[in-house]
Amino acid sequence: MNYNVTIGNNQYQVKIINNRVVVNGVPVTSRLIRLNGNGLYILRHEQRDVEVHLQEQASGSIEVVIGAQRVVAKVEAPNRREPRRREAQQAGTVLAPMPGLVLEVHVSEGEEVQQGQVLAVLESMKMQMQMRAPIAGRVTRVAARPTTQVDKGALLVQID
Amino acid sequence: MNYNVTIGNNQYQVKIINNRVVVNGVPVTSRLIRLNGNGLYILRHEQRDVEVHLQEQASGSIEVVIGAQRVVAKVEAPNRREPRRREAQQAGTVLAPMPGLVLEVHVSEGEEVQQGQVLAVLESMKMQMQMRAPIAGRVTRVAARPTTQVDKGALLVQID
Amino acid sequence: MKVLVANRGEIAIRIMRTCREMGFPSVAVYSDADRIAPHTRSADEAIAIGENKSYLDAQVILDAARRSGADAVHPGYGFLSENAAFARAVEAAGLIFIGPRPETIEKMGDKLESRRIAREAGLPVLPGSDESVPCELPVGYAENVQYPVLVKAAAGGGGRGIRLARSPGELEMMIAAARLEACQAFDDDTVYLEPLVPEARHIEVQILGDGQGNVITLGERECSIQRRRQKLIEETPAPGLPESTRQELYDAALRLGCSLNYRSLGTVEFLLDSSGNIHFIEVNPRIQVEHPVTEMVTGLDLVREQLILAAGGKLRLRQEEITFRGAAIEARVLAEDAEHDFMPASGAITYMREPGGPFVRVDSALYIGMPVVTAYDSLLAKVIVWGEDRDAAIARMSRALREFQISGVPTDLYFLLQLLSSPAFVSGTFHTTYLESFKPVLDPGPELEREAAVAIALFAHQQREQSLPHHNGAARPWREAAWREQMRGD
Amino acid sequence: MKVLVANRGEIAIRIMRTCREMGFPSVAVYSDADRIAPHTRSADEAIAIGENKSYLDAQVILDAARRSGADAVHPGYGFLSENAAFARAVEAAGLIFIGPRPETIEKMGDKLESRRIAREAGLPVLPGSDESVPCELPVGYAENVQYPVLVKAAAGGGGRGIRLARSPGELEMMIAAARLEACQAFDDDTVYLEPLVPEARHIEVQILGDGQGNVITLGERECSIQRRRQKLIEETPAPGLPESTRQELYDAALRLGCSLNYRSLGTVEFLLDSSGNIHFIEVNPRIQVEHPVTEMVTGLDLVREQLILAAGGKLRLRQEEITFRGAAIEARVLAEDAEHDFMPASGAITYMREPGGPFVRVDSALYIGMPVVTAYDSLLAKVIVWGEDRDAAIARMSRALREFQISGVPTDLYFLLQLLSSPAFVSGTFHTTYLESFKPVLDPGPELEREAAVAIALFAHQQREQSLPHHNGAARPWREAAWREQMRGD
Repeated sequence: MNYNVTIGNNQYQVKIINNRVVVNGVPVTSRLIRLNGNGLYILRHEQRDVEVHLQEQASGSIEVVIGAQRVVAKVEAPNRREPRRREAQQAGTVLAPMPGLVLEVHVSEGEEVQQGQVLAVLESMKMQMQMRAPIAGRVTRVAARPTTQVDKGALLVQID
Repeated sequence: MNYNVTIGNNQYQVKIINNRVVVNGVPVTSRLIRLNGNGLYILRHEQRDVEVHLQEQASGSIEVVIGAQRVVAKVEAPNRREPRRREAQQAGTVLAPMPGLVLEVHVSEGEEVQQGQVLAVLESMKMQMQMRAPIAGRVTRVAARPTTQVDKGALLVQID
Repeated sequence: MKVLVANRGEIAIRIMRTCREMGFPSVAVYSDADRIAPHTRSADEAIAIGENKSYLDAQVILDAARRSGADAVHPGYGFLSENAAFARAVEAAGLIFIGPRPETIEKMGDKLESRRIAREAGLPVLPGSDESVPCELPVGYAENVQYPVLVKAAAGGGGRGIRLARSPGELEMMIAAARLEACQAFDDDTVYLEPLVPEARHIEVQILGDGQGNVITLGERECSIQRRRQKLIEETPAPGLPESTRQELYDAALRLGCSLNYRSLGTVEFLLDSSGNIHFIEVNPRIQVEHPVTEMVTGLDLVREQLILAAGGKLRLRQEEITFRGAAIEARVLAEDAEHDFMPASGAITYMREPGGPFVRVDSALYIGMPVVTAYDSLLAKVIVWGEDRDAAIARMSRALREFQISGVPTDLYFLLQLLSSPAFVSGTFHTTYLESFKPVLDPGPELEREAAVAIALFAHQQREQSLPHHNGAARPWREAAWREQMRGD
Repeated sequence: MKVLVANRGEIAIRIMRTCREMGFPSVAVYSDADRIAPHTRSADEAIAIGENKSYLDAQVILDAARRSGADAVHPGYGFLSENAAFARAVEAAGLIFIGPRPETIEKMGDKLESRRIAREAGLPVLPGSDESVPCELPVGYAENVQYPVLVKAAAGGGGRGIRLARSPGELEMMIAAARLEACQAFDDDTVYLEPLVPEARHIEVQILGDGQGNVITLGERECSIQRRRQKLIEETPAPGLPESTRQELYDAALRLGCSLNYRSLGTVEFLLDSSGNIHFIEVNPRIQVEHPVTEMVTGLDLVREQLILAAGGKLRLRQEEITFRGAAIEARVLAEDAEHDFMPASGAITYMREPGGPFVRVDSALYIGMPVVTAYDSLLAKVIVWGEDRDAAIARMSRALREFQISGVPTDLYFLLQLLSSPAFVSGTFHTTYLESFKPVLDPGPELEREAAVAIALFAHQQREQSLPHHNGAARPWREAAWREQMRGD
């Protein structure tokens, strides 16, 4: 069985047949032992045990935590359901970079904006953040409303 | 809905209709809020929150841990599958009081034993324990074999 | 003495722990967002207070105190802790406010007033920083200022409402921006100018007083490791601090504490410039996030001292009884996304296990399954370690952070580990701007990536094998396997 | 220096933590029963050693050391830690044995020999306790013994192979029983008699030496709270100990340590009788379970001191540099069933959360899902607390134990809490027999029972509601609800 794992810009081809594991053509002796129902596992190598936490996310990506490090990766495999793909973010799309409260909205639909112009102010925890226009253009949509809560990745303003 | 909860020698009749809870005829304002998939809950009273851990055991009993205290209870309710009942332990039945290793067996089937006579020696962790005859009588069965591991509650010797 | 803790998160639990040890019943309050927050179960009572900003609502908190029959209110840090009107209302209601006298809070809350008092007490104050900026800038005003300069809110605190102006041309804009933020945050747009001290260190002194003329210091804390003016790592003693400067700091803090006839815990903040001169900045009239490092080296439970004083006691410790042993460091574990400019992150804790072992302390408010919300701050846990010297403490902190398991939300653990091993941190030669130039590695590195790839592939493989219909003769998606079966191991 | 830790459980993790802090790579070994035990992941390498008794197999451990390229072996406590032949084999293989010299272990392992050495060094030894019992008892032997008397295995330790004879008539039988157990456990049936000291306290002194003539003491530990001769609660300083007796204990321990030219950590055990006289009992030539209480008051990491010495260092501390601050207590959290005579219990940890906050330390080897096996001992965790005095430490321990959440297996937590609040414990006036008479309440009490009943009924009700086919339009047993749905709260 072949698994394509994508971590950041890197691709790993992992072939698993019975207990044999081959990574990018190099055989490794690794087993994955489940410890509990919370996603805790041992990754057992020849003479080394590593504790890993594995969790499938809503997007279909898999979160791996090894010690203080955390990786979110995609895996493709035969018969595996494809994760829902998020539409490619376009140049003029301004999304909330964090969940938080919309404090101010400075533009209206149809308005022309300059690159770098402040479109809205978002507050999360103790921080305020000015959302600036990534490109010059015309505002085609203002989804943000002052004093409303937004999720991370929520559309705030669209510039075309 | 009526629930009969048995804790030790005590019985509690708990009636639950919608959000109303009545215990032995006394109404209480308590809600149970699930915190995670590990059995952790808040028992929320009018003005007090208690963290409880609830887990159904293989026997059908329910383990409740509240702070440093642990209770294993039985609950009967309409439509609830009945827990498998363990046969009542008889006077001459000697069961392993703990999981461990059978070190020695001092009796054979058919032998007459006195009350208090050592039947077998069990070892668990750093402790050795002499299993003595609870009654005088004839050994009808010796299930324990030296150097074998036994579970808690396993039959060791039967005296009739 | 029944104590209502008007706070949430780790500090609420921290205070309730000491209440429990002293036999004082405690009362928690919780907002809608906190209805399953862990601090509700650390108290003997818990009272719902409704909407998320209720922790800031004096009336709501007083009602809860009344309802629970509390005798005293501990405000923790943040929220109402520096609100003089609240402290006054608590006392007017016949309850004990566990903190300084309301007038002290009021004076220290006005950063201009606090500087005037400090100057009168003989403390060194940065020139010009005790005057407010006029509403209309007179002609030539901007030109007479020494740059770079910070524009700060007089009612500010916690790093909010601060702007940097590098030249006369920027000043007016930055004053306007600071006024706007100050007005929104504190309902007071008074601002003042403070000359930027280059290569400064932020060092603060812990004081404790009984309001009856007795004030002592409990040592200093080095808090220069800050990002966006939020502290990330704090320690005591301050590394490389000359003994004469330390004594100067203690003397200054004590002078101010005595001039205020200070009651309860307080922190006097200073800047230490590159010439070794100290400058008074402000007083935090409350318990600090970083108080545990002081506890580790002095062996004192600072909340216990607060409660003893609140219950009517005098200061039971003389200055000469305070001894310092070894070094302590605190690291703040935050829910934040290093790959996205360290933005606060939200999610749910899917697994966690805190570090343990010798000389490691964790103050947190976490449990498996807990939602991480953005309604409040992003602090997940404080890891505090002690070592016989600073090097031992750093090594221990690295070990402890490596042990800390948190899944479900990105954290700053990897960032903290890199910071701890960076040359400037190890040598103790850093300033408040250190994190502006410190660039952590975000890439997990080839070894870890390969390991993660293997784990993921094996995980997907197990998932697939177990979901195949012919496996065990029945469809059984791995996610729904019963607990007991999941615990078998391999 | 690469360190193989020839142990398991909490002590293995404890040692590996210090290795990591000092930058020494560590190697774990694990038996079949321990293939998913947590200590395997605390080391940099992990080697499977097969059957469960392999921790006792010198050859298997040496093979693992060779295979991993380890430079040193730390034996922990129990298993091979007091096996002189093993220590010798380690050194013969060119590796460092982290512990006393093999000849010291050998001498101290023979309890008769150790008493002879102690007597020669001028330590007080109980009369008759340095002679073995002859194979055939001479006529009149039993009548000449002072009763009650303990029959002890010369090769014994850890409370094994001990029998009490109350009269001449019982002596022969008890000697036989002790011989049998000693023979099984230690392959040596030599036994000796030790007069039972009534109302005795068990007090031990920690020593540290470099094998180059330098020995220091690190204070005493009170360990009289024992059940079936296993310690349950330990503390330092020993409550109510007159300063002159403390000095007598330290002097005696130092004299013995110097006469042995002691290397590494060791514990000299004494009985303190009701007249205030001390009696040497034995030496434990290894790290003790209860070493953390000493660490808490001295601020030393004892494993670190061992590793520094093992790596070739001399003793870096002079006696006058050792200072003691406050009081520390350790409580052992065991998997045991209070309702069944405190028998060891087995099961699986279905949930757990360790206590935290100020001055609380947990040394454990636990995780959610971990099987609790009976192949080894029943220790789940050690909770160690520090307080500025004993009362503060007791209050803190009660708070910490109340916070400790463990489900899936019965524990002694409730027992420990009752013990901590019992008058004799609080006043510090207890003896080694205290637990024979201490009767804990097993009944949960009406309030808790009612609360449990409500929780169970609501639990069963939720279970039922969610399993009804018409709920949400589909059959969905609650146990199989997906994670995210389980995390919604209410």
